[in-house]
Amino acid sequence: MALRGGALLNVRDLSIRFGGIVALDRVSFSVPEGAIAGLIGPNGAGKTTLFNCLSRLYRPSEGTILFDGRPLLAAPRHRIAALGIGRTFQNLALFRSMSVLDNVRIGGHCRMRAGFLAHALALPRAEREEAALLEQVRLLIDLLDLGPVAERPVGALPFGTQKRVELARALVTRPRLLLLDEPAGGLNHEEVDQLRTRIRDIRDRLGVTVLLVEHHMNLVMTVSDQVVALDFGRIIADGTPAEVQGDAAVVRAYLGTPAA
Amino acid sequence: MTAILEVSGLVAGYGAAPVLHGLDFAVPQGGVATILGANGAGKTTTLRAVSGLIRPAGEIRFAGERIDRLSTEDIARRGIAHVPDGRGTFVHLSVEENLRLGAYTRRDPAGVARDFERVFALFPVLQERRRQQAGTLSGGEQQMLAISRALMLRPRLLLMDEPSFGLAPLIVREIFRIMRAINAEEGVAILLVEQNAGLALELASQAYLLETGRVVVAGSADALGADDAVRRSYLGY
Amino acid sequence: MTAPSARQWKVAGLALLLLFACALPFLVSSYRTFQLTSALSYAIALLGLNILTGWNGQISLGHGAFYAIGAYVAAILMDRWDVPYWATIPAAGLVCLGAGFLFGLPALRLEGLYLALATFALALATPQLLKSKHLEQWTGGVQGIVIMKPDPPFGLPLDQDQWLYFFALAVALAMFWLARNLLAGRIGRALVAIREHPTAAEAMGIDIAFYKSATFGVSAMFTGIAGALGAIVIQFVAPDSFTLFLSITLLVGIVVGGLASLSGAVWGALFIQFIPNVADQISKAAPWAIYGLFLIACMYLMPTGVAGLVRATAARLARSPRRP
Amino acid sequence: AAQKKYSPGASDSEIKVGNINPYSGPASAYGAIGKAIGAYFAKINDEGGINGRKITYITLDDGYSPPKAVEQTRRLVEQDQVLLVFQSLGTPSNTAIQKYLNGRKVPQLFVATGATKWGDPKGHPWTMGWQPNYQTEARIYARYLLENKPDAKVALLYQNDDYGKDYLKGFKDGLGAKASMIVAEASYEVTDPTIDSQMVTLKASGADTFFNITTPKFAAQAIRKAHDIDWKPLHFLNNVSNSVGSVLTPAGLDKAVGLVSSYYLKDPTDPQWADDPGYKDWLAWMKKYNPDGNLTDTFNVFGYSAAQTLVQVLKQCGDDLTRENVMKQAASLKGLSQPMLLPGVKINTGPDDFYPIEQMQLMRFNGKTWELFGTPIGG
Amino acid sequence: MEAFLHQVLSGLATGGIYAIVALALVMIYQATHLVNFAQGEMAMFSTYLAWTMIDAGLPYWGAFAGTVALSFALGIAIERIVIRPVGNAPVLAVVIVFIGLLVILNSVAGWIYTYTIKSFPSPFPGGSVLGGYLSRHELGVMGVTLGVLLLLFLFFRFTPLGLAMRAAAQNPVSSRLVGIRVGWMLALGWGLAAAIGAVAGMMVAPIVFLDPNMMAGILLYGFAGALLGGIDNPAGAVAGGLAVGVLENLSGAYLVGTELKLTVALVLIVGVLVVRPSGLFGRVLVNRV
Ligand SMILES: Nc1ncnc2c1ncn2[C@@H]1O[C@H](COP(=O)(O)OP(=O)(O)OP(=O)(O)O)[C@@H](O)[C@H]1O
Ligand SMILES: Nc1ncnc2c1ncn2[C@@H]1O[C@H](COP(=O)(O)OP(=O)(O)OP(=O)(O)O)[C@@H](O)[C@H]1O
Ligand SMILES: [Mg+2]
Ligand SMILES: [Mg+2]
Repeated sequence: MALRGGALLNVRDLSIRFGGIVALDRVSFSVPEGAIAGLIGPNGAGKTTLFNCLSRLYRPSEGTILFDGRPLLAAPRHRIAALGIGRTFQNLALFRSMSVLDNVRIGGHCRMRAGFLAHALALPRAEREEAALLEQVRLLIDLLDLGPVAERPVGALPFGTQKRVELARALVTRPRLLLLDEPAGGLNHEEVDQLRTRIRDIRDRLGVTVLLVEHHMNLVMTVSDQVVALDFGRIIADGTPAEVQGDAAVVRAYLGTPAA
Repeated sequence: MTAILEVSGLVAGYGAAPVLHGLDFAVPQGGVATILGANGAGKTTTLRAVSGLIRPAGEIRFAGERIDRLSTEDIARRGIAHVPDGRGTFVHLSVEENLRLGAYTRRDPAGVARDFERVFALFPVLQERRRQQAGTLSGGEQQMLAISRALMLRPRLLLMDEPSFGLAPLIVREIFRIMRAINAEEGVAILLVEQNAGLALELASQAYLLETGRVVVAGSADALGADDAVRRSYLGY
Repeated sequence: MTAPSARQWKVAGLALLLLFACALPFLVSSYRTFQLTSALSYAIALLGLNILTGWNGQISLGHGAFYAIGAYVAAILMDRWDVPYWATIPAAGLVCLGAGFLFGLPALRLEGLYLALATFALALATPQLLKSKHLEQWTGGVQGIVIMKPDPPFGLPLDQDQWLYFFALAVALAMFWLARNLLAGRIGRALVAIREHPTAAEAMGIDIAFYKSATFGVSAMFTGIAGALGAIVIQFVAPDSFTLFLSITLLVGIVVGGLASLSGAVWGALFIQFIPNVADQISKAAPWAIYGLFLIACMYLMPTGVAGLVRATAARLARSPRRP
Repeated sequence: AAQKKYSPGASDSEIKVGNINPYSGPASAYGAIGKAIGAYFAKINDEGGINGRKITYITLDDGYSPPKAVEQTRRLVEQDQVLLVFQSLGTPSNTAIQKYLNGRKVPQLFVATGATKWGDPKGHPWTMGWQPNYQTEARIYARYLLENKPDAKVALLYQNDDYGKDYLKGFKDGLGAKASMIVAEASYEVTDPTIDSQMVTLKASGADTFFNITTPKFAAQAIRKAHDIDWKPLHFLNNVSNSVGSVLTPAGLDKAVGLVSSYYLKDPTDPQWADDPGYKDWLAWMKKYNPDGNLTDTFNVFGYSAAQTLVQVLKQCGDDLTRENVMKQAASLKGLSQPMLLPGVKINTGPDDFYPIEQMQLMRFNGKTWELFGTPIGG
Repeated sequence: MEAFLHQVLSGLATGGIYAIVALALVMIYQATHLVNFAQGEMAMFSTYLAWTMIDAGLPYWGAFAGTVALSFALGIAIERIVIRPVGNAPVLAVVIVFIGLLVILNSVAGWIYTYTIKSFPSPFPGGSVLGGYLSRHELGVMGVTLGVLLLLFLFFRFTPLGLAMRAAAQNPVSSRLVGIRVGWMLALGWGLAAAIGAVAGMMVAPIVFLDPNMMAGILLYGFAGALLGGIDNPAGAVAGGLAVGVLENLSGAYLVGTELKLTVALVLIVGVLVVRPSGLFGRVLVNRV
């Protein structure tokens, strides 16, 4: 495990409730730069809610989030991507009528500067930016094997393909921290193996820190450097995969004893 | 062995080009069949064709009668419940209303009340959240709701599209236990599409392997489980 | 030598179309020329509304208001300050850009039906404000403002109608060029993204608040420019010219023409300009019943508008010959 | 015989007359006028036409929208090549087309609006009104008030458009120095569902006189509402809405007792004309040529009478059917009386007088019919 | 003070007619998730049918029942014939069909019945109550509105059909999967909305008089009222309708004068909606990711 530097993400005492439901209850943990961290827990434990706090879709009632040492909760939603946090969504959040290519290109939005006027007048500045984006997008599309479907509207593609489009879109934002919400959902064994390689590549080659929510234990335990377990909005374990896998509370709440 | 669902020469798709190119398969009376296949192979499309969400060509027989010309609602009324991919939650209705809709076609209030108890016993979280807007449930909770809604129909045949999707390991095992139970105790037949091929093959008696809209391997679940190619890509050993 | 690419075909087609458009006023009567000029101004207005509704997904039932503001800006400038007619076009555009942006700010919080209501309210309130005694000294109150029709400049051998047609054509070409550029790249993608999935759009770094208001502004600018052009063509503005009906007509135009389609604006303009007259020809007794039937028939036959139908047909034609 | 002279739209066999009317939209009730005119021309044609020429009547819908009016007028003039545009309806629409028609020297004859601006031979020599203008009528009420109730406290309800404002102006001008008699004003929009709130406000002002400047539907509402809230002012009703059949009857005849209004046409629903020959002719015409038309609708009298005036002008033109001569003849109607104009009301025009009808007679409603009182008076 | 009270009362009276129109809009919204812009013209047309029946000599209540039944059938017919073919078209295409329907109904009514206003009888005849500022009819309208509200409330809250109808509007695919006949739900929704619309028309006509344009303004206010109260909440819609009536009166009487009262009322409504984007009593629906 080769960690560079200190904590990229530092969550402190994060709490949020919806009516009577306490979805997150004083959650604290941190993820070092360059790590792949798994986030596990039973259904409804608050994993997606935590992601939603990180991408500022939800406003926590208490607590702080430090990203690269700076308070994240002060930034407006649309700045999150530019700050370096990219994400995918548990139930897909693609722009269904747009092509794969355009979906992925949207990811570049936060890195581009040319505004309404520059585009309306087709200033060279805008055109250069577009050309550069296209180049970057093409690379990622090839990397994720999306070439053959690049021009197809994304809505009609198989689920697994759509997940890859989301991943590509998130990567175009050039994140430092990538939040993946159940990327293995609906993938078969072989596809999960590919995904594992991909996640590693993303960390190793692009230097992206990854926070991974997954119920696919095999994937989580083999790819993560660190695993955090949540239950009823509380952290019940935080450590290496082996430690967490063996943790009694985790076994009781989440893994269960494998069927006889 | 008679089949409750018999499909032959199934061709279906979206728009001009078909996705399925002539499938033949069957679900035995009171049995479990599973369809395996890679991403985009056409598993979901197959289930959609069976429940009439897309118009198929070919022949689909349920309990001996042709249903391939019937509307989805009539197919449901004959006792086929479908847990769709993506869960199909009525996101703006409450959990309880979602469940009540599951029992929409039933006329036995007492039985419905019992089934409410049953699904609440299976998934206590649904009982806690009965008044919550269903769309705000977590992904896994919604999956539980989708399964419960299908059970509320008291089906004779259950079409399950990746029931384990997004569920915690503990719950996945629980779901498979439930499927086994209703299959064994109530004789509900199940057509299962599932990525967790190991579990699926364990539960099913019949298995079909789909590749780009064609059945490439068919046979007993055990035989398929022993097949090398299947093992490598679907079971991982 | 290679066969011409799709792009080259397109350029050639557009050039041919432009040539045809330039020849038109010499081929038809000045009454028809006048109608075509007014259709051009509608096309610009529809383009504006389409940017907002078709691309960005914000439904406006009140774009007649911006059309009215543009028209009044032009009329007041010409009437009060003798500003030359061509200079009123950018002025109307700027005023509407501001008005649209400001309206877009509160409208941000409203979606779907609620936005429809707010824009509806705008369409209703605008004629009332134009009549209001507080503004009467500028707007002429209920009487409206009569303005002069421009003569062709530089001694061009054109009559007034022909000149205005070419003037409108030039403005329209410029506006379509701007719209095409704007929508082709980053901005256009952001607009569609907001329409398709606002949450995801925001997560990708799109500032929804700004984009929605700015789109409102841009859209109002296009429509305002169209209004100014329309006022110059009609030579008269009055509150009664800009009722709710105009706003509804504009909405009809973009849907019949084709949502989120540049050419749809042209189709839509031709529809709203000419179909009421056709309906009137068919039945004097209940012309609007005929018009209504036309509308319904259009939606049956082309639910995605004329542009959608053209696109689908073109796609089919492009596909079929290659099939063995 | 004088040599035949023609402008576009006229020939040995035909005279083309154009018209625009709101057959759709908020003002579609006025569409009845356009249809009545056509029905009258049909009768003239059946009787042999005018000096042997048939009238071809082309009437187009403008939906009460000025831009549409411009388009339709250009079509009439340029495409259909009409000799003249007749009875184009509505102040906004006529304002929109006035410049065009005058520029082209096409008669814009007997426009169907009571705005005051149509009688301006110097500025717009090709435009002429027909009916008494709104200001004239309003001045008649003002004069009546000054003479009979000098200490009145007046409340006004008007439609917020040029029609309403014209009345308002005429009334204030008529009161002159005593305009302070007006203690309350309220307006409404044609899109308003009701004017109940306005009526309550006006009553609360303590006014004892009410000038009701509203179109038929709102007039009926106002009459009923005044009764319902037990407000019994001296109630002036503008003649736009004084039809017994289509306003007072729906409102309730008992609620209309004592209303004061004025008219220059005969109300077809007023029993006092039952045996009048002019009325009987009108009725016969309605039955034969306008069978779908509403017998209680004064618009059918209006269109009939206006068409009669045009027929008179065209007759006078003889074989000189140039646009210049049409205007010349229109401006030389002297003491013309027509069967459905009130007795004593005459049509008079001259080179400097582009207001054909300038007399009206005051009348009071007795629960069954309007009782005329006084003599026809000008503003 | 007295004048103020009277403004409020007459505002409530007018608001009563907005409220009942708002209810018809809520009905169609619940069943289709669309606002039917032709609703007003449908109500107008129904009222003409009632007028024709009464004119032909039918007693009021006979005509009333006949009209409600006929309108229900016509609503179903319109759904089946006009709306069904665009069932899968984009929302705005359906809106255009509504507009087409609107102009057709308006134009045909004008053609058949002319544009001259007609008086329409009230089932609650007689003079005024409450110091003369509310007529018995206006009071009756409120009673009818509350009655319809109660029925709607019970229907949506307690009947499986009501639930199925809401489900069908929200998620047709899942509805089919549980056996709901989605097509019929839509048709039924149209039928019920048309029936309520007919009641609304027959309540409105005695106040504003019957003519083809009678509902144009009212529909707008009804729409505003329904949204102000919350389009998914019948009780909210009624409250919203009443509030719009009062608001409009008060702003006309005390704020800006009659000239701009509509403008001000609308600005206030939109202002409220900006603060409460799902209306005063509407449920805040969350779409989460
Ligand atoms: N907007 C909301 N309104 C109400 N409750 C909510 C909302 N968002 C989340 N919750 C509740 O918070 C809890 C946590 O949900 P969350 O989606 O974070 O779970 P999760 O850990 O991602 O579960 P899963 O593994 O099933 O996706 C759930 O019980 C859910 O019902
Ligand atoms: N709504 C749709 N419109 C057009 N094409 C579709 C649609 N849904 C699926 N397809 C196409 O049909 C094919 C089969 O899809 P299907 O969803 O049946 O696959 P699957 O086997 O269920 O895969 P997954 O594992 O992703 O669920 C895919 O190529 C997909 O692109
Ligand atoms: Mg989750
Ligand atoms: Mg699938």
